[in-house]
Amino acid sequence: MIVEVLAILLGTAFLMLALNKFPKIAGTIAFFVSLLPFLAVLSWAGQMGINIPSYLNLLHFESMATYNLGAGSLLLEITPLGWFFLLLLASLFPMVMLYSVSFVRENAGGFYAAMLMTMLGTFGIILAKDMLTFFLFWEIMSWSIFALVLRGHDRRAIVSYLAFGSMSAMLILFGFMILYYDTDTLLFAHMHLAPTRLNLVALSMIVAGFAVKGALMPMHVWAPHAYSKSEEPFVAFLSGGLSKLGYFGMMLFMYSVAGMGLLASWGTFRDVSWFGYSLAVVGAFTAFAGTILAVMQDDLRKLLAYSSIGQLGYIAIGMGIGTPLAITGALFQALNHTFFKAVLFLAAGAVYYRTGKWKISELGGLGYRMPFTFLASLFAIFALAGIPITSGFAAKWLLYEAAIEKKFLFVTPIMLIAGVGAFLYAYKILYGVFLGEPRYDVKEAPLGQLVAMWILVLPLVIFLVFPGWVADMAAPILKEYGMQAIPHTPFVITTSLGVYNTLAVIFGIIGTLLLALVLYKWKPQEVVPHEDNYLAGEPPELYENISMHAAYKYYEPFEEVFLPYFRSGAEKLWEVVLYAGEILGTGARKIYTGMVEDYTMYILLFFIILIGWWLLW
Amino acid sequence: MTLNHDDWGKVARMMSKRSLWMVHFCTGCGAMEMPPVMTSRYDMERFGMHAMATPRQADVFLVTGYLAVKTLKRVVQVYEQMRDPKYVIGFGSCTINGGMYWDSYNTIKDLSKYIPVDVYIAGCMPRPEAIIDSFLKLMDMIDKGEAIGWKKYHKYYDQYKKNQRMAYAYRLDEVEDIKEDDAK
Amino acid sequence: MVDFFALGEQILVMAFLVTLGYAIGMFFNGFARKITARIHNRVGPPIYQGYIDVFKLFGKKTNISHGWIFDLAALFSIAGITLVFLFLPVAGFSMLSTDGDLFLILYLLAIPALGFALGAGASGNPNAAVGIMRALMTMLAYELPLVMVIVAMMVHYNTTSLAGIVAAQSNMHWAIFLPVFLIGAIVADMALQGMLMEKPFDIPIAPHEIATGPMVEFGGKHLGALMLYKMMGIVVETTLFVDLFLGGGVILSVAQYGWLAYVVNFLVWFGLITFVFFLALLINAVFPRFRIEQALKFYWKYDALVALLILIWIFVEVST
Amino acid sequence: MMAKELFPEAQELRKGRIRIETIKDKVTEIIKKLKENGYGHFVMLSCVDWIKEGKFELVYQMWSYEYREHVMISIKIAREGDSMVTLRDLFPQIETYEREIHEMFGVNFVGNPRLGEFILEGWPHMPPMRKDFDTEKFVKELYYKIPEVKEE
Repeated sequence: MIVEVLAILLGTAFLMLALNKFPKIAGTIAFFVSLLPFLAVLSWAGQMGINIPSYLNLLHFESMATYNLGAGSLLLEITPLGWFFLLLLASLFPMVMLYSVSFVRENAGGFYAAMLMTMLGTFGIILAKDMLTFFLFWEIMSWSIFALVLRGHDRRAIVSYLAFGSMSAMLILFGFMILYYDTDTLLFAHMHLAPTRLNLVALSMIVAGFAVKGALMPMHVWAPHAYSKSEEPFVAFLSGGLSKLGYFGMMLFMYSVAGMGLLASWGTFRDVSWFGYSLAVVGAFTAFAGTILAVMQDDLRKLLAYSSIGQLGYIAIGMGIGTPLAITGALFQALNHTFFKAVLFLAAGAVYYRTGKWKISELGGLGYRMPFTFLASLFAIFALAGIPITSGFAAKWLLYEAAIEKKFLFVTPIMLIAGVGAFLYAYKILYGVFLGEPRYDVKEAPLGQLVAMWILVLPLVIFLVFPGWVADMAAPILKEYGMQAIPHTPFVITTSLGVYNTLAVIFGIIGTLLLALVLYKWKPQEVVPHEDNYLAGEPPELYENISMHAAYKYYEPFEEVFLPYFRSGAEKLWEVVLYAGEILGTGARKIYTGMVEDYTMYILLFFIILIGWWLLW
Repeated sequence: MTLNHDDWGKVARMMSKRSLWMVHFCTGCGAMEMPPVMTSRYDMERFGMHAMATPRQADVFLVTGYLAVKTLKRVVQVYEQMRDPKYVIGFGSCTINGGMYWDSYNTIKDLSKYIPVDVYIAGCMPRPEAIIDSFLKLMDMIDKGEAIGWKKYHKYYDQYKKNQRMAYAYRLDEVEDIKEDDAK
Repeated sequence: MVDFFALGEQILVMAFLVTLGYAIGMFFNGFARKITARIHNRVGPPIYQGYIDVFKLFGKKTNISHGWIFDLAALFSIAGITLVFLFLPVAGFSMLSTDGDLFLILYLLAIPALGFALGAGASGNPNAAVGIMRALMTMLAYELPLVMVIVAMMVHYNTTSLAGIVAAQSNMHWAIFLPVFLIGAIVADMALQGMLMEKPFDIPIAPHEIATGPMVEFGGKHLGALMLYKMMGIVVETTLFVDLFLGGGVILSVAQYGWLAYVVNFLVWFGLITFVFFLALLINAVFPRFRIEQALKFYWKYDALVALLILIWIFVEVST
Repeated sequence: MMAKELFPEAQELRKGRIRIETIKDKVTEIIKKLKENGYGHFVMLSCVDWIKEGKFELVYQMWSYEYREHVMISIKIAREGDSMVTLRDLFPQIETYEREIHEMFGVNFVGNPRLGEFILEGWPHMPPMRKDFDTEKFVKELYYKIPEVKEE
């Protein structure tokens, strides 16, 4: 069935192009086709030790497939790691398509075709058994994303995506070539990498290449542009889903392919390889800087983009530390981020769909107009900030525990303060968009968009109640790496340092909320309009043109303090790289003089050196 | 007098009287007399009184001095934003009969025509002792259930509103467009 | 099979302790005003003023709301702060959970704060929005040194559980007796000053600038709920400090002395939190207010620098 | 150059206090000249109602930090049917004074776009600072006639 799914995705993508004139029909078909990968996930759940009712296993997927092309063959197989990431992407994808049906209007066929192609690429990447298949599907995915970024008509986004995407592909390809040179095999399973310096360089290049997709600093430059200038359903999938593929790749090569032997060849620090430690430090820096930058944004999409970069940094921390606890935490964070960031981008899209505004300072008061969108984003924001009313806390807790367990004294405070910083921009979204003065008299978002958002909120609640399920899903992955799963029951996760009991939290919250409700409902109240406001006795209606919404430059003192340190950002760094490249390139161009005699001289020189070398040998 | 005061329980009255939070509307010169009342010389916090920043939080409304018609609009706004039970103290002669502004074309002369006043303090200026005395008087009235200005405001709302509109319009016959405005 | 009798007993104990917590919080309100008044050479209100104020606010005849989001403020702030109190080890006695994880407590503290912010924002008053901005920035400011000290303590005691930290300090091995955590206690006390929103860090509620900031639109029962939240917040935050540095006030072991130990420990705990709060009041009474960026610079430059020394100290201790 | 040298017709009331009586067409020119010659501070514009003459007197007051000298430029315009040109192009703060005088005396300043409701809100009567406006009568007919709230 695997190859059939790939074929159906490809076929539907072409069909979409034909249905360009009928966006609704195209969207509906695309939605139903997009459910296929999710059926595959359900079908494979049994093999991963997850028991699901048999009626959910609609299509029986085989666990591996080989598809012979003329020159070679595609080798596909599902692994526990792949299954986990496919679960995230395949459950996000149908919801994004459902949302798109009411959102995408212009040239919809192209949109759906490209989206289906990204899913095709994703499906292949996750199932790939060898490097060639992996790279083939990686490129399919990358170029489909490029097609979707092109639809934003923003030069900066397109150019930066193209540059960084190519760089990423080059780095990955060079890494693959070095690995192939060393091991003489393309199959991941047959590669037993010796702890040599060359292999470590190759691994670094591959990880750097994946870091581009995972938007780790300083490889993140493309992300804020691409995230903020494309259509929302796609951005939700890009930020929530596709960015995880970078971390999937990192995890695959760092732990499945390379293993601790190679990682530790550079040395270890408290049983954590320096390689992993550096990744954790980069991750912590990304988490911190992304958060600070997010606080300063006024464009809703840019804010979410930087927040996404910051939250993805946590995954890198977990992968860098590499203990069972940390890997579970990283996977949990990946899961949470997939859903809450998708919900936030979709909610932002719904707000745009109704108001046509992106700037936070121009929005406001939509909480009463779009209550369901507001509540969905409220849940997502709770998850983002790590408030223990959603699953967001458990992931952060696991990562903090992992860091403290390894006695990381300097990384942990940075992680924690980035977590606090998240409250700042979370409130900026809440206040700027949903609270305060109502400025637009709009309707609630269309039903399709609401359903998509609310289904994506569900996992955040489910994994609040059952954080142990993520540990269950992580167990086969850890087993593959020769690690013990962390001790857990569905409700309680135990580490060497502490215990997280979700039942105590849930019952505590329910109990105290009931208590507060009793206290609160005791006295009657009347509801007054928003205009009935204390402004030193001044009735606001006298000033019709003055907005009482204080969201413009909301964190101005914050910006005053931090902006000097963040002004010369990553783009400056890349400008330096560009400048160096230009100098080198100009130097190299001098060789190409365009004169035939010069070229003859070069050839002659080449042969003289060759002969000289042969003689000296 | 048909207003009964039994629904406002005795315990609640005791609490209410010992915790009077005050918002002061200081347009006039009377504001100058407040610092000694608050600080260590007279220390009104002895009685649980506290100056509050917004009318939503306050129980007592202290109007210090003259009110122009323009400020009367704000005073009414503030008074209506306060939550029941609420009390008003008229401070100084200006709130009683206009004081030295008795013939000014733009200041209202008698505050109690526009909002119900529970306690007046006469004088120009009243000394801090007089202010403290008025607070004690108000507490006594609350205890006995006599400070019922807020109930009067609810009961005779039409009359108060009519008077306010007359002042806003600077004429006794109410202007049509204000009526329409009110209907909205 | 659930033991309903034990469960009922536990709920009764929790209800009693929560009531006690609120009672102490209300007492602290009057206590604070009395102490401040005495420093100002005033008589001050009676020491039970806090109770009167809260009862009066809940006794208001009419209450206004700006809609259901506004109402969330009162609900979340009361529920959240009670929850934090239930998770804290009080005098070495954990109510809801014996684990009392410190990260959990730090994040649970955000529930009432965010709920409060939600309500304040929903009121639509610009002063409230500015106040919340200041509150969040103060939080960002004081969290850095606090978190650095807490991480140092977690690594030192090799546990992330607050109950574990309290247990490690039993038999009078209080953290404050170690030189490194004496410095840590001073750093954390500065952070506590911001946490309690006392001067010089009462930037969020600056009544003379932004009309009590977030609370500007709250009156009647809503304000009563917020006052309860603030009062319980004082108890929670000082207890957190006492748990971290002063062994949670545990001086007698329960295993040895039984009921007597509970009584004595609770009295000692009460004495210690009163003392910690008293210190904060002394600073509060004589200082003016910082501007927000001054507060940020104070915490991130000076307080965090000292906290960094503590981290380095612990790093050396762990590495050797 | 000091005001006395610029305008010989000016009379010196006492040291540092100069009064220039002129006609309304010359005011712009005089103030412009004074501004160029060190009288950089426009203090205020005031109005006096000379009801028996049937004239409004407008007094423009200027101050020089250089010479420490106060110059008053006084003009008279008819109470009814006359107007004055605005000087807001020379000193922007004049606009506010003109608005006030327009509201309180009803003097029309040609060219000032913001003449309208300023301090009084919804004032329906004759401008209240005019001398023919009987304040006492007005107060007695309005404020003292607003009825007390009758309690049943």
